[in-house]
Amino acid sequence: MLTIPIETQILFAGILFFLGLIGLLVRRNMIFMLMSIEIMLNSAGLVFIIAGNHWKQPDGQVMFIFILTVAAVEVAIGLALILQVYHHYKTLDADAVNKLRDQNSK
Amino acid sequence: MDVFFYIAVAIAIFSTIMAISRRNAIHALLYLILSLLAVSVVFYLLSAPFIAALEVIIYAGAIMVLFIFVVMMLNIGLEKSMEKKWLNPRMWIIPSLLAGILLVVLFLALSNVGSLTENKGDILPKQVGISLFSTYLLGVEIAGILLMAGVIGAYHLSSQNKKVTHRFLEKK
Amino acid sequence: MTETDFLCLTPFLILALAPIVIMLVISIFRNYEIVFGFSLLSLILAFAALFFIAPAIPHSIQPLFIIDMYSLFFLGIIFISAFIVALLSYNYIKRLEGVREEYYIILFTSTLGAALLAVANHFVLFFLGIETLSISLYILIAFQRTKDNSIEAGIKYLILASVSTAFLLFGMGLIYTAFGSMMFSEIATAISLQGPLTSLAITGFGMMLVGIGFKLALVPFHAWTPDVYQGAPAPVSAYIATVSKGAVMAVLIRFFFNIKGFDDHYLFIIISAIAILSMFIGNILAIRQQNIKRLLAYSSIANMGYLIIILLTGTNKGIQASLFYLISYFITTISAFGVITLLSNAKNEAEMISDYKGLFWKRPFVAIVFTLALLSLAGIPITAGFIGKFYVIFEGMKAGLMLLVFAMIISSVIGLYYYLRVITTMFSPAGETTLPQITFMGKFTLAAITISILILGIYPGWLIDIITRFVGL
Amino acid sequence: MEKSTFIALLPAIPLFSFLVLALFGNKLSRKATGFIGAGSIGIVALLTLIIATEFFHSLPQIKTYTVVVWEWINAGNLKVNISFSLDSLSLVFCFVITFVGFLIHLYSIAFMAKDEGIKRFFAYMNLFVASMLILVLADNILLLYLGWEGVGLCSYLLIGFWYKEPANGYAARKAFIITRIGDTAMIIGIFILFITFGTVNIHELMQLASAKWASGSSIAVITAALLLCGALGKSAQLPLQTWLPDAMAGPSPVSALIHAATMVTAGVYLIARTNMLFSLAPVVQFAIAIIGALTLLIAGFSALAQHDLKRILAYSTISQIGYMFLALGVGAWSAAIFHFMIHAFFKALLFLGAGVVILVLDEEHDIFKMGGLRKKMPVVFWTFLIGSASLSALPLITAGFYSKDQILWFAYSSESGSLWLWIAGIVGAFLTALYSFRMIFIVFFGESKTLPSFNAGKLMTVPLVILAVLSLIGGFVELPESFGNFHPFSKLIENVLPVVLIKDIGNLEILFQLLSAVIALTGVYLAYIIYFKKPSLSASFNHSHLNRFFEKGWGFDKLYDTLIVVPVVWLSEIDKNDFFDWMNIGLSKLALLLNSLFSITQNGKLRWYLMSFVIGIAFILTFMLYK
Amino acid sequence: MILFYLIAILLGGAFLSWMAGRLSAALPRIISLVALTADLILIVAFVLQLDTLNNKWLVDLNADWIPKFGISFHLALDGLSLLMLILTFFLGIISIIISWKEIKVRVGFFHFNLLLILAGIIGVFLSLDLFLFYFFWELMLVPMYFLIGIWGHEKRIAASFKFFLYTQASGLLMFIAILALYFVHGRSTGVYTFDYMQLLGTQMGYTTELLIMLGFLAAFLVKLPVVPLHNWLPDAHSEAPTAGSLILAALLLKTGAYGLLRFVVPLFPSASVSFAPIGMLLGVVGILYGAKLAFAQTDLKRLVAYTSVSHMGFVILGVFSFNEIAYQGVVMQMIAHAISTGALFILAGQLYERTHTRDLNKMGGLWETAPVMGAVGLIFAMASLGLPGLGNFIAELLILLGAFKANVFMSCLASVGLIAATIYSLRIVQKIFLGKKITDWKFNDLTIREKIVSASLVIIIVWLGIFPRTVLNTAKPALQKTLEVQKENNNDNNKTESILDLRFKN
Repeated sequence: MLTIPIETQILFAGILFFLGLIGLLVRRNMIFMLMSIEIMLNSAGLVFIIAGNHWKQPDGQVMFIFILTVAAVEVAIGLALILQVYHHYKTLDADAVNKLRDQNSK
Repeated sequence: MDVFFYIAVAIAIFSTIMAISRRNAIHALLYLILSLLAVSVVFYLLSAPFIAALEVIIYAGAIMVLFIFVVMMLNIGLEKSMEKKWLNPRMWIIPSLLAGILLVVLFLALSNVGSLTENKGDILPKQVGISLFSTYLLGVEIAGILLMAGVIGAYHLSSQNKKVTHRFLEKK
Repeated sequence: MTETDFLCLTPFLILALAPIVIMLVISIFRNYEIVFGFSLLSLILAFAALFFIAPAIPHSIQPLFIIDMYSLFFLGIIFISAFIVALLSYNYIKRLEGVREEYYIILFTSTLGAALLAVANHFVLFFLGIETLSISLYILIAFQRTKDNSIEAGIKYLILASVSTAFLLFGMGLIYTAFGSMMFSEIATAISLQGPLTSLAITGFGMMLVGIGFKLALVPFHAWTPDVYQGAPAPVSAYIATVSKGAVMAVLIRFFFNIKGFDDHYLFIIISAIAILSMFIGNILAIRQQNIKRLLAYSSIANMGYLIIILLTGTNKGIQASLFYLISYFITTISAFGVITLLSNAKNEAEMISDYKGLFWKRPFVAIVFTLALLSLAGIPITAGFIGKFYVIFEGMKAGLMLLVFAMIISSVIGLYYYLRVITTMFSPAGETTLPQITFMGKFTLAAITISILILGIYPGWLIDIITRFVGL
Repeated sequence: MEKSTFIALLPAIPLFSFLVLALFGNKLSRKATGFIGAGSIGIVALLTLIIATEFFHSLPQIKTYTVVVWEWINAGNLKVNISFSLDSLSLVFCFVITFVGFLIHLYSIAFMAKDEGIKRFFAYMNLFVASMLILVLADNILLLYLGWEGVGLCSYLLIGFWYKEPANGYAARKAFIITRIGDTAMIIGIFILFITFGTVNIHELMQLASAKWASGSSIAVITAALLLCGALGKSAQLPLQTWLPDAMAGPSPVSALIHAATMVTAGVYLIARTNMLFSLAPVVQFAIAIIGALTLLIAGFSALAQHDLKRILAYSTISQIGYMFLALGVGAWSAAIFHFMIHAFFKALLFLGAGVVILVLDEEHDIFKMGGLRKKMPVVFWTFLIGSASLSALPLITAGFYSKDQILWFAYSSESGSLWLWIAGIVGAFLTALYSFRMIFIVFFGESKTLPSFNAGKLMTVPLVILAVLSLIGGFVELPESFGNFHPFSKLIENVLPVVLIKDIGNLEILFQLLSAVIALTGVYLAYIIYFKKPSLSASFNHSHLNRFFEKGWGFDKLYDTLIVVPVVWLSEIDKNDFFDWMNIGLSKLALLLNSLFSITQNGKLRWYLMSFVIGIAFILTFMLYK
Repeated sequence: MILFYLIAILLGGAFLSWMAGRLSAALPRIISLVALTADLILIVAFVLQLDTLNNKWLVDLNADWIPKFGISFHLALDGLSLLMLILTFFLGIISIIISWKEIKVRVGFFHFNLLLILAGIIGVFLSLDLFLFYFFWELMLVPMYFLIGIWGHEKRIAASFKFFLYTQASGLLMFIAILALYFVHGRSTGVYTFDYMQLLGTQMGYTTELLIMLGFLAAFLVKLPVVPLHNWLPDAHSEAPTAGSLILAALLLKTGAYGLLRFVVPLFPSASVSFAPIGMLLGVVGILYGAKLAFAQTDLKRLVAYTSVSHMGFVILGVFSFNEIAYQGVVMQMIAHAISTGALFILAGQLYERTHTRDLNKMGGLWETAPVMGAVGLIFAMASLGLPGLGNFIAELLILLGAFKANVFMSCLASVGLIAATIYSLRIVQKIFLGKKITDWKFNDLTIREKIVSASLVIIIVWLGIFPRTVLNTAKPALQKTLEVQKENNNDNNKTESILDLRFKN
């Protein structure tokens, strides 16, 4: 079994999480944003696995399963919405989808 | 065993970086799948073989396929030139900086943990299963409802309108 | 699973069964009225079920559920609010083109999610509840998929909510790592055993704050609110503003009071800062707003800022105050959105302030309802909002939170400005806009809400007594 | 009915007729208006006579009648009644007010006959008489103040009677405001009196003051000085004299009644009434004498340079009141009152005469445009001549001689008197003679320049004649020691006011009298030379700067303009819109600025929102861990 | 119960006239007139059947409202409130009569608001529970805001906003102060209550007392108003319809003065004493600055509004003099100012109705056209400059006299205000009625209805001037009690706590 300290493991999850975050902030294509979110959710699940392993409890894994489920649903709805956005706006650029805004901001 | 962990971690990080920085959506997705596979190795090493399998099957399999399907459907390849414009190298700076700060914070927080002790022993898939269907049974049921909502929503949102009005005509 | 467990789960079962039944009905034949009627009936049943389970509580279904008076209270107001939203939605949704019955299915799943939050005693249920709620909300917001605004609001909400969920989860993960349990009560025990919070746990709480702050639309996680309120169908905006926020508030209070977050110095400062920022930024953003839905969104940001002051009082009385405030905020918001809903039609959403020009002279009844709602939001006497604010200030002062109380007062004066702007528009000389007729049911609903605003404003004693019974001293 | 209750009727009757005229004025005919207006004063005059008789009957025993009408104010220890009291001082004033007032009212019926505002006129006049009677009859100082302000109001109303001319309105406001400045000082003085003694009854106050305050103590000086300010304002003495010449904008009967005979002498009354206070403050009393002396000189010179007939009389009034102040200042109380009475006769006469002249010449005020009126209006000429003679104090035959001489004598001989005061007085007397006869010679002699448009009726001339008679014989109620030694008037007054204290300088009175008689006659003769025989002498002077300086009243108006009016107007102009408003504007600007600032963040761009998320969480986490 | 009926009649009348507004325009007017007259008769009849006015509380009504917080529905009447009540009803009637012709649109709603304001005002004058007091205090705002915002002149919106925001902001500060007082009292005695009688004599540290008092002052001084906080007033007064200006000037401002007398002085005996020099200074500044601004205005209503600022300066000067004479003066000033300024606003309204302008530079020489109006204007200009014989004189005299007892310097400065008042008051008369006629306006003099209104006001102001004892004797017991309480509690001060103790957790 692993003899790696838990800090390192969580740090790994953290790196993945923040990579996802970077992707989310940088990419304007909504599909990429959705992918980045998946990375983040996945890394959050990773933390539960790590913690579950650490405490020797199955709960972490159970939580992961739920996260997985939710991630799947989110992707499904997200993609459906992205399709609609594409139909309406003819673009996937997140910045171009800004009809809703304060009228006195540019 | 630790070596495998580090290798998997290295692959995961590398492929994630690749995934978020590719212009071609398909390439990015393939890197993402690679990353997920690497993470599933980590799961396995963290005595969660069942989860590792699920990761491969559902994440890398089902979810990513969904992505690929949509990418294909929208034929995003056409927007490659746009991607180039969107992905200005300078745009990486601030997000990376912010994420960096957060990572440093997390790192420092972890370095303060100190007294975490390692327990030995395994969590068997059976335990997970039992827990899932006893302790968390209600959670599973709720997840079912959630999925149902998702299905209905996905159906409702993705179905096209029968009557097509041009969007300019819809305006007030 | 014992009998008591089942008994206690009845409201949830009803909420879970209702969408399935509706689906079955739809699969046989689509009839809007039947679905609508059935939905109302189910909500009434769910509400009625609360009375049956009352004798059995407090009861907890380990480890996920805890059903006590407190959750019962929240369930009650969630069900009532959902009921009123459903009632107000009738015409609005009916006028849409294409399929409409799904709306009620999703309304049920979202209500279920909200209800689960009220009884959550575990991260799993917390997470599942919040997700059931969010996912349903994505659908509800984007329900008018032919409209750009609706879709745009949907995708914005989806991405932001997912990110916030990711943060929430990561935070939960860290806390789980730190304490080895996901149950609120066990975490609390662990905290009391371990002494001061470790930095890992604090990081975890901090990240959870993002998720919760997002749902409550607190600064700096507020940016979505105006866009989503504007893009979503009016009743859905009402739903987000009330049920969704109320449910999250329920779980937040339970969690926060369990872990005694108010004792932690830094958490205290952070929450104070968030509260003050929310009040000011929310109110200041609203002062030049021309769109009523956005305006109400900003107002809700500010109102949530007022409300979380209560977290820092750390007493049961504070919780009572927050409950009263929530109720007054609920009915007020619903009444405001109700007016917007009833004055909107499929083509034209009555969302610009200019649409309300001269409403006082064209539709005096609606205008009065709206005026009272706005005055209540502003906290002027004879409205429920006044007593709510009074209660919050009262408890805040009792706990010595003078800075927050003063911030609340100053920002509420700023807030007054834009409420007055709307009211002024309503009684300025009549404009050109034509407005749809309002159904009798709509009028009746509005009248009932308005009367309750007034009753709570003039004679709030009984409600306070009830709340005291539910939360204890 | 108790006789003393009649006293209350004195002010009540004109007040009542004022009400009648004010409320039902537009239903009354012009004749009825005149009848009511003048008649009410007639009744009051009659009543005064009755009361006076009663008073004289019981003279040695009863000095004061008092009647309480009702409780006015009762707050804390301040208890004030509406109550009147009558003693010999008030009686003299009442007599002058009602009799002269009645004559002027009679005259006014004719004078105002063609004016459309006749009802208003009589209403105001009656109100004035009522207020003036309240002033002199008040037994407490607050009620006195009520009358005091009431006459001020009427003065304001009547100066601005012909309201369509903005200059009249200006003059009216000037009069009101300047007197109000004095009044404000006076009310502070009243405060001091009340706070110290806990009562406002004049009699009690004087008793208490003399019992409790040391002579010359600072509080007494301050209080006396404050009351003096009120008197200065009302009586148009230095430095508050500037309003009176302008006040001539009102109709002539008004000038006669208010700005010559009665109201302007209220200051004299006040000082006389509160004489004990002034005795306690010798500094102030001496200041009164000095002010009187200065005023009479300054006004005398100014009168000499005027072109406007009524302005000459106005300056003359100021000057004559200066004499009264001089008398008060040297403690010659009864002399002051005596001069007041005589002055009322001849100055009313002069004003009424001037009124006739001006009226028949179609509102011509400039004396240089008049001339030769002697033949055309003999009655006016003779009465005017008598008045002027009395004013100039021509010896023996005129009443003015007796009253003025008494003052001049006391100015030197009384304990606080001095040679300088006497010199000022005698120079003033010379000036008086000079300007009085300047008037006579220019207006009534020489060639006629303007022709009268009509002849004055009986109603106007009869009062003139009566007043002329009074101006001649009025002086015989008080004859100097050197000449008859007959003192019923001062005996009467000395019931109330202290006797003048004389320095031991031997019996020089006759010398002084002779001197002043000579001076007066010299003045007349000089006037004859300069203004009648050799007008070229005066003509050269007419255009000199000094003349203009005198004509403008020694530049006081200009001084006050630059010192007070200009700054006040400037002050009100610079901050017309209330700079505190910037506070609001600033706040709302700030809010709007913040709004635009925050609004930038609400630009609808998803990635901005995400960024705010991340920045927020970065802040929170960094703070929580490393604060 | 009579007190409750008074409020209930107004509320009922308000709703009735709103409803009746749909039927006809005259009905709401009649209904509100009847309601107010009924109230007036009720209160007068009640007073007449009393044996004596010497008891502090003539009638006392106490019922539970929100017992959990110690909030009760506590109304009580003493001489002071009695006077204010009668004044309110009387001016209420007047304001309805003067709006008879002026208000042509939304008559029902207009009267609804009018009666609601009046209900709020009498609530303020009657409440003896601080929470209830605040409740009524705020209740006045909204209808007033409607009144200005709907029926006002050109810049009505901005004015109504300013009015609302100012009063609301200050009101909230008072609210905080009320709560602070509640807690301080509750902590020291264990009795948590908003009841005025029980809160009297609360033991507290000096700093605490001062801070709490400042909260109360904020509300009252804004309402009064006192100079740096007065900006809402000229706008609100000049933009409101005549009835609105009348009620604002005559009644709403008085609630501030009433609050000072009823709450600030007895509740905070030592803090109010130490605040007195500042208070008096504020008064003097108000008197002079208000007069200065009044002089500069060309808008008639604005001018009158600034004279209000000036006159209300006397009130605060008197309140902080702490003696009976000054307090009697304050009460007189409240009433006399209500009548005189109210009358001037009515005059401005009548002129506006005829000439459609409020610009003084466009007027002039109107005496010829409208002598009766001129006479009325003259009388009230004289009242406003404090001419003896009219009510304002008594008020200002008593205040200055009282203030003189307390602080000679301030009183002397304030007396300068009398001169300033002369300057601006005469300017009013001059600019409108005297001088040359600039325009060729032809209009009628006062109608019978207007004459009745003006005559009644004139009679009252003269009555107040020559029979002030009617007012003085009525207010006397209440004022004496107030001063007694103030003095009593001022003596036994063992104050150790400070405001910092306000924070507590159990």
